[in-house]
Amino acid sequence: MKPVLDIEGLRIEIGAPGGAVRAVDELSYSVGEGETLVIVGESGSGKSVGLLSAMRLLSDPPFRVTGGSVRFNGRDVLSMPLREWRRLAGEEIGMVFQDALTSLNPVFTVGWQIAERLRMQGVARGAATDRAIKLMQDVGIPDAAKRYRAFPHQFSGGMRQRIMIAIALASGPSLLVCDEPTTALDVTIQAQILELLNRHQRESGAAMIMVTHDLAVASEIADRIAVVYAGRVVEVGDMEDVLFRPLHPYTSALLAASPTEEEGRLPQAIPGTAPNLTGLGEGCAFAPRCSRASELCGRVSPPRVENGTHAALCHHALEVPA
Amino acid sequence: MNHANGDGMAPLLAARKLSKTFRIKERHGLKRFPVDIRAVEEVDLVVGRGEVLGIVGESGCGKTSLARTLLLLERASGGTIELGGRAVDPADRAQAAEYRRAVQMVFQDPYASVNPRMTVAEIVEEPLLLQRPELDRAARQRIVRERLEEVSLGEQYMGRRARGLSGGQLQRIGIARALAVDPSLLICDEPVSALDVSIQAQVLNLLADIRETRGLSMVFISHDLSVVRQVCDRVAVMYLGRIVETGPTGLVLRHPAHPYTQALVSSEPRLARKGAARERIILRGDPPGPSTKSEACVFQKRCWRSRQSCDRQPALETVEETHLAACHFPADSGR
Amino acid sequence: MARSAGAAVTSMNWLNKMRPGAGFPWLAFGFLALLLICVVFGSALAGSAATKMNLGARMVPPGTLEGGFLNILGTDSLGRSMLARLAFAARMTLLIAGSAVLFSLVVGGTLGLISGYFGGVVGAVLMRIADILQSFPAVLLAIVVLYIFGSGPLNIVMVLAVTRAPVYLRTARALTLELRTRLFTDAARSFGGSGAYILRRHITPIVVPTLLSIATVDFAVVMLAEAGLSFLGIGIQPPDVTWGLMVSQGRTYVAQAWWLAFLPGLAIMLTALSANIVSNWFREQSDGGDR
Amino acid sequence: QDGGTVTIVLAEEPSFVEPCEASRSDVGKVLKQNVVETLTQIDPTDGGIAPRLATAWEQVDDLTWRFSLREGVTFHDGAAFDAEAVKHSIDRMMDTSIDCEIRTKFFGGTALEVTPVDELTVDIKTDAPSPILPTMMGTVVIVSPNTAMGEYTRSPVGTGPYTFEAWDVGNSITLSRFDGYWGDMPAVEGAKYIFRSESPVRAAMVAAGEADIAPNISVQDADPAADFSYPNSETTRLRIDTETAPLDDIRIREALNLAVDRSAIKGTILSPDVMLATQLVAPSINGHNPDIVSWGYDVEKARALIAQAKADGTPVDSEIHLIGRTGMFPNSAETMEALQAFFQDAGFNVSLRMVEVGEWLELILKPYAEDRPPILLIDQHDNNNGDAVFTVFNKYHSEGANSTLHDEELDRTIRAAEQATGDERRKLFQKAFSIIEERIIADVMLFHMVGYTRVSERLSFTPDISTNSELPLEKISFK
Amino acid sequence: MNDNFLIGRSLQTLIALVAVLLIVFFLVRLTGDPAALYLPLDASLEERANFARNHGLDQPIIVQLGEFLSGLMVGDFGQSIRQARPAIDVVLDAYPTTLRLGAVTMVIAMLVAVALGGIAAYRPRSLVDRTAGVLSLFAASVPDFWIAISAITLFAVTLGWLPTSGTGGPAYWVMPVAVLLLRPLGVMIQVVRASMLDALSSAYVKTARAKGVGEHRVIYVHALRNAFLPVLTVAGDQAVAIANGAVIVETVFGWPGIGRVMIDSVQQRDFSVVQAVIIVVAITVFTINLVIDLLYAWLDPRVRP
Ligand SMILES: Nc1ncnc2c1ncn2[C@@H]1O[C@H](COP(=O)(O)OP(=O)(O)OP(=O)(O)O)[C@@H](O)[C@H]1O
Ligand SMILES: Nc1ncnc2c1ncn2[C@@H]1O[C@H](COP(=O)(O)OP(=O)(O)OP(=O)(O)O)[C@@H](O)[C@H]1O
Ligand SMILES: [Mg+2]
Ligand SMILES: [Mg+2]
Repeated sequence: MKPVLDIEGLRIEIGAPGGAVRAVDELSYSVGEGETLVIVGESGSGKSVGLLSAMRLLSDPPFRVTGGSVRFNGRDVLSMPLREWRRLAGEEIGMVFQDALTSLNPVFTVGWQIAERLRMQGVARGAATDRAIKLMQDVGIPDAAKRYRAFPHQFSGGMRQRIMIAIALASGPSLLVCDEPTTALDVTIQAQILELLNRHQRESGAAMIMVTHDLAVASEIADRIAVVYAGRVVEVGDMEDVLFRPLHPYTSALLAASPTEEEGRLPQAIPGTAPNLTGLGEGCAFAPRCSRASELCGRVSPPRVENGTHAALCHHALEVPA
Repeated sequence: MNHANGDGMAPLLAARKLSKTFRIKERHGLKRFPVDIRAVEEVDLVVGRGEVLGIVGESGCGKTSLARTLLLLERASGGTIELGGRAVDPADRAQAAEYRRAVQMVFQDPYASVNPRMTVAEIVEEPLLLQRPELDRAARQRIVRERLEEVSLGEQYMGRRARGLSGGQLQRIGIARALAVDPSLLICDEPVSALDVSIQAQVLNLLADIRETRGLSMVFISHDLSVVRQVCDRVAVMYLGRIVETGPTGLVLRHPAHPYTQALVSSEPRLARKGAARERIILRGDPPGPSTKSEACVFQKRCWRSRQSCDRQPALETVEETHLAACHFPADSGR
Repeated sequence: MARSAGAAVTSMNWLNKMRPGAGFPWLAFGFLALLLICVVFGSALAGSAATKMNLGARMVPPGTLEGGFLNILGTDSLGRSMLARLAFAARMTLLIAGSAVLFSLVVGGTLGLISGYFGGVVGAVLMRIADILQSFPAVLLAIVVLYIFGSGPLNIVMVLAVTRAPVYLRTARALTLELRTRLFTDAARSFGGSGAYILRRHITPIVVPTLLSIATVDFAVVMLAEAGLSFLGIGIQPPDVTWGLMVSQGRTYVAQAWWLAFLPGLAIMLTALSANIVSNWFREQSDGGDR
Repeated sequence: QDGGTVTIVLAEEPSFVEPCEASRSDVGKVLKQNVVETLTQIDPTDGGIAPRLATAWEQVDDLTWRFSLREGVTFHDGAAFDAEAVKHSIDRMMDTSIDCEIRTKFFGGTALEVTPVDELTVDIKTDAPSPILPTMMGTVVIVSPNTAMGEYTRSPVGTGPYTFEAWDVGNSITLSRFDGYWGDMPAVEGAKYIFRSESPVRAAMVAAGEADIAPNISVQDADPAADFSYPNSETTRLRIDTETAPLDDIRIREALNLAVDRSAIKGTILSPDVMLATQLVAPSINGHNPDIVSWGYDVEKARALIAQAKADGTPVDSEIHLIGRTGMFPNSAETMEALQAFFQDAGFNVSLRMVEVGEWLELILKPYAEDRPPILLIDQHDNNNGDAVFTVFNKYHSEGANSTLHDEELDRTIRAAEQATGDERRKLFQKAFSIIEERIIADVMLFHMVGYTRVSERLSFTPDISTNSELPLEKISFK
Repeated sequence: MNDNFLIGRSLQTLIALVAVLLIVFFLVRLTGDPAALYLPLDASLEERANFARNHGLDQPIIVQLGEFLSGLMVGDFGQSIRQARPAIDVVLDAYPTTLRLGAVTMVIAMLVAVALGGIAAYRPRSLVDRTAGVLSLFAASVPDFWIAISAITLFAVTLGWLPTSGTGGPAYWVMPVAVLLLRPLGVMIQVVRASMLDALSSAYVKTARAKGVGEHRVIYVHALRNAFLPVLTVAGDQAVAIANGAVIVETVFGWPGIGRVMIDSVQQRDFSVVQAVIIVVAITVFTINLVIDLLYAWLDPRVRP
């Protein structure tokens, strides 16, 4: 399968030169056409920073890409002039962010904000308006023509996220990037939004990358999953492989910590706390919290163990591949 | 594990027709209108000794308002609260003080619920200072040390300030504080929703331990069904300020009778293999604003079963034994 | 009034972000320390030199050492040492600004805390008064009051304090309103903590540092305002002396003896600059503390 | 600047341009003898009077004076100048429904009855004998009969060589030459008055060519070589409150006078051209006593006097309040500070307070507070009307509004002088000044002040003592 | 029940105005007899009584208050004693000067602040940013009258480039506006910078960039429109600051504005004028704040109907 987006060894530092810390280290993942890649990991693990840097949406300073490559449909993203990349991304990539209220500009009407994307691609004003209304209908906003002139604050959280999705879909993108699109929403609304995204992806065949920290959500929509810990992808593979036959002890601990359907069965905590970014050194970042860790883990960076399309970075992987 | 009314004793805590209405002013351009937000509407609930009652519902349905009203942080607009069978008059200082010693709260946001300028010891000491004035400093320090121990924070934390601590640690401090005066009931308002899964598990385990060792009753508020499923004996489902369904956790979540509960349960994401297809009820639209006042069933607008008679708000009625639902057309119970 | 409440918060936000000069606060601290010495020992060190008239050595330009090092900054129209007078005037200048700031901080802060926490009619009335005071040009009020009650130091302090108090009132109120909704105050209330207890134990310790950082900026503002009043002739009157008055008196000599107005003006500016720099530094330090 | 007009920069803008306020220096500088004229004209240098709109005058009886009016004079609005016009002007001025300063200052308590005898002759009758009525008439301005009674005008119409053109409030007043003027045609075609309160600015404006004449610039802005200094008719003193201890002890009053080194102030804080004053009127004023000698500077003697007084039980250590007035004259604050230093040097316990005019007025004007502290109050008095009568009663008589004295002999002398004429009058006033300054020592007399006027090089104009109260454009010519 | 914002605001202002007026009414009458100020020192007692009668000052103070208030009802602010004409004329003569001076200053302050603050925010730590920082620090620290005097000495007296003072053509405006500009400009640059920084780091700017919107459009359409709101909220305070500064600037530069009228009229105990000034200033401030509020509502849909 041809990768739509391919991130390879991305390295990002945060902070003023001199006092910078590494937030993301050797981040790699890719997503192919029609595929949904879900990135999971604890808060602060670098899921958002990695993805948004790849999209060149974070400003320098404080964020700086210090290594690695990002390829979109085969073109090198990071070396492209910013203007050109923005234009390309504007046409080819749709993005949905976590907090729809702040992601929409409070002083412009939602319709205008949807239409603006089309206008950026040279669609005439009238046509853009019509398309925007159509898009609003598509994402399930009742009374779209009337609500075109409404402002973001006049919508509920779920509706705002639909508007964001309408903006993302406006250009008929080949890649959809969603950073925790449902975290701020209620389960019933979350179900609506996930359903909407799923339907769109099925229909358009676009690739999708979604960031979430909810393994259950991941299991519902992912084709493949990448698990991020301390700025690295520690495990990646097909959804079922990763969630039901994890290689990495971290993945397995995460699964054990997640509540299950069984009544009265308490989740198991992962000991310790997530690593401090400034303290990252050699060796496996998860070692201090890992039940399988050996002396080796603290010293040597873990090797990549693979089982077909399923891979992990670990000295003591759970199921050693045949 | 159901201790409710088991031995004929009065329940630990009961609320009867508890309501809380906020009056706010909405500005529309140059004009402002007073609007009534009916956050809690005629809620009846009972917590038995040693029992954990879960309250679930969507954001804004009134869970926190209910908790705050139960904690006397808000003055109820209607209804009564009973502790051990005796109605509590919040205006009576002595009664309120006694009630407050018995009922303590663990808050949702661990970062906001402790004063960033205070040391851990000061934070945990505060309820003692206010509620047990008879204790001297040494006695208080001893209790503080014990409680911190109980939430597995060592002595070395006592002098630290909140700003350097992680969310999980802070939430444990919040729990230690709530336990300081040996309450008989703990109200936990989404105690884990701000935490990462791994930390979430720590805190849930801690709460379970405490319940075990102390025989504590709890009101456990959450929007996360999977958490409720693991922690609670009974559950009450809230929608727009009302309890629409209540009963033993297993029963309610496995065989929901109210259409809203059904939708809620079916919307819950589950860790499942590909193709483990499940039937899913996707609700239309959003909940209406809490200020709308109407005679009709609160769920009518989003309900796929709604009919003529739904123009009236149904009362909570028995579906089966202790399983109640407020619906004109409840689904059959599982049994 | 949503906007005004918002404005108070907004202005705090930008205050928090405005920190040019934060890089080199030590110079500023040093200068302020020097001034403090002037305030404490000013009249002992320079008192007699500052009032010693010598009509034979009027308006000696700065930079000459004849007449001793006291005349290094020149002499004024009565032949008094400028250096001594500057040091001497520092006392009154800083005392007036300091007391006005202190007074407005204490009164405004207290009222703000109370009206923020207990609200009600009194709170609303206080806010209206603050609104009026803030939306009315302070100089006009000062003119009316000082002409009528005379321009003694105490009256000047009062006028300045009253016109500045709304700043503290609003900030303290806005912060209190916000802190009141924080969960830790709820927690304290749920343990039966009284309003007074919560104000004292939880809110004041958080509000005060912010008020102090405003106070350092305000110190500059108030000092400039006092100087302006003295300049207009309704501030401090001789034989009392402040830098503002020195500029005011010196201005009639600009053509012959520029230093008479220039030096005290420079002193005002350097002090205000130092206060601003220190305030920026202060904010930088406490930044990220509570948030 | 166009050739024929001049720009005059004044220190303050007049509040009004009402002719009957022309005794105020700000109004007078613009209007007096430019727009409106008087019947007689006082020569400020010797107090003598000259004809202006009246050509001659004589006393008809004790109470009545008869004035013959100039022929062929017309007002700017075309009205004829005649006896009726004089009557109208005086009646209008005496009408108590407006606050004309000329009335309140010079005719308070007197009634004037004006009777036209014929077109160009008019009788003016007073209710009490008024030997100096022709001098007094030098203060009264004549306005057109079309000027309304009972209200202030904002467009004064007179007979003067200039018509009142426009008043752009806050900016300028303009006058232009009146072609129908009865006298010689002046050289200046028009004048524009502008206003700047800062003395250095006024001086700079003339230097920069923005203005032609800047009166009242302060000594430090003046260039002694180029700018004109002239006695500005103001005299400064400290009024000693003789009623309060320790000031009620004459030795203390003497010591105060001896303690001040007046010559050290002259030429430093104040202009080198100020004159040491011995009494409240200038030498040119009728009644000035040339025999009074000025105080020397003798601290030692002052200290001795204080010691003496102290030995006799005078509370010499009680705090004496030296009170100055902000902005009374250029460098007044410095002057007061210097005075305080001199007094302290002699051993007095003197505190200085600078007050604003409102508070100063409460101190200078009766009634005085019963429990007042000992006060030395700055006072500045201007008498450019030629006769001591305008000074002595008010400042020193028991009933004078500004007086703290109660001296029977003095009161009698003053009353007698007021009624006397000629030599006798002068002698009586001189006697009064002798009593005040030599026997009582009621003041710490300071200086007859000077003003500086900067005049553009293209003009020839010599300011004199009257420049403080009037600025006749007709005396200006171009070089 | 609903309360109208406009009516509420006006009512509040009215109450405030009446309160201020009453205070001022009694304050100015507390000390200082106008007769002493207006009449010559040697005026007789009859003349003093006559003066009091002419100006209604012989009436009991309550009667004076009644007359003043009933006069206000019909738009009569009383007579100026000092200028012997209606007090309101005195004020309105001076009003346009101050208004023009203030308006020009405000407009320049806003334009420069938006330009400079915007660039400073877009390129933090750049030369422009540092310059703007230093500029606003100095603007907050310099005594305005001192700068004014120094400027006159330098530019008018020594160099002769600008007129010393007074009103007239554009050259006359340079120094007064520059001096008056200092404080508001210093504050506004910082406000623009801070709010622009906020806006530029906001999620909606990220959204705009993700949509492919060009950088210019991001800054000038998406960010600026939001960043302008905080600027508006401080504009009211700055208007007051300008009014304060105008008193000094008018004094130093000899501008016949309302600040000068105020000083003179208090000094002269010209009661009616003091009162008229206060009313006019209060109405102006009210109007400015109202306009800002309406502008705010217009720019920010969140508070729009
Ligand atoms: N603006 C910033 N300045 C400094 N550090 C930042 C900034 N934004 C993020 N970080 C740091 O970068 C790291 C990665 O953050 P990121 O937002 O990518 O995490 P995440 O996995 O998306 O977490 P979440 O689930 O909370 O969204 C974190 O440690 C965070 O503290
Ligand atoms: N102090 C208050 N004033 C006005 N309205 C309030 C107040 N507190 C809560 N509300 C409103 O009451 C309703 C119920 O709020 P509440 O916080 O109890 O909901 P919740 O179920 O706890 O929601 P969440 O899951 O988001 O915490 C909401 O619409 C809220 O806006
Ligand atoms: Mg994230
Ligand atoms: Mg809640």
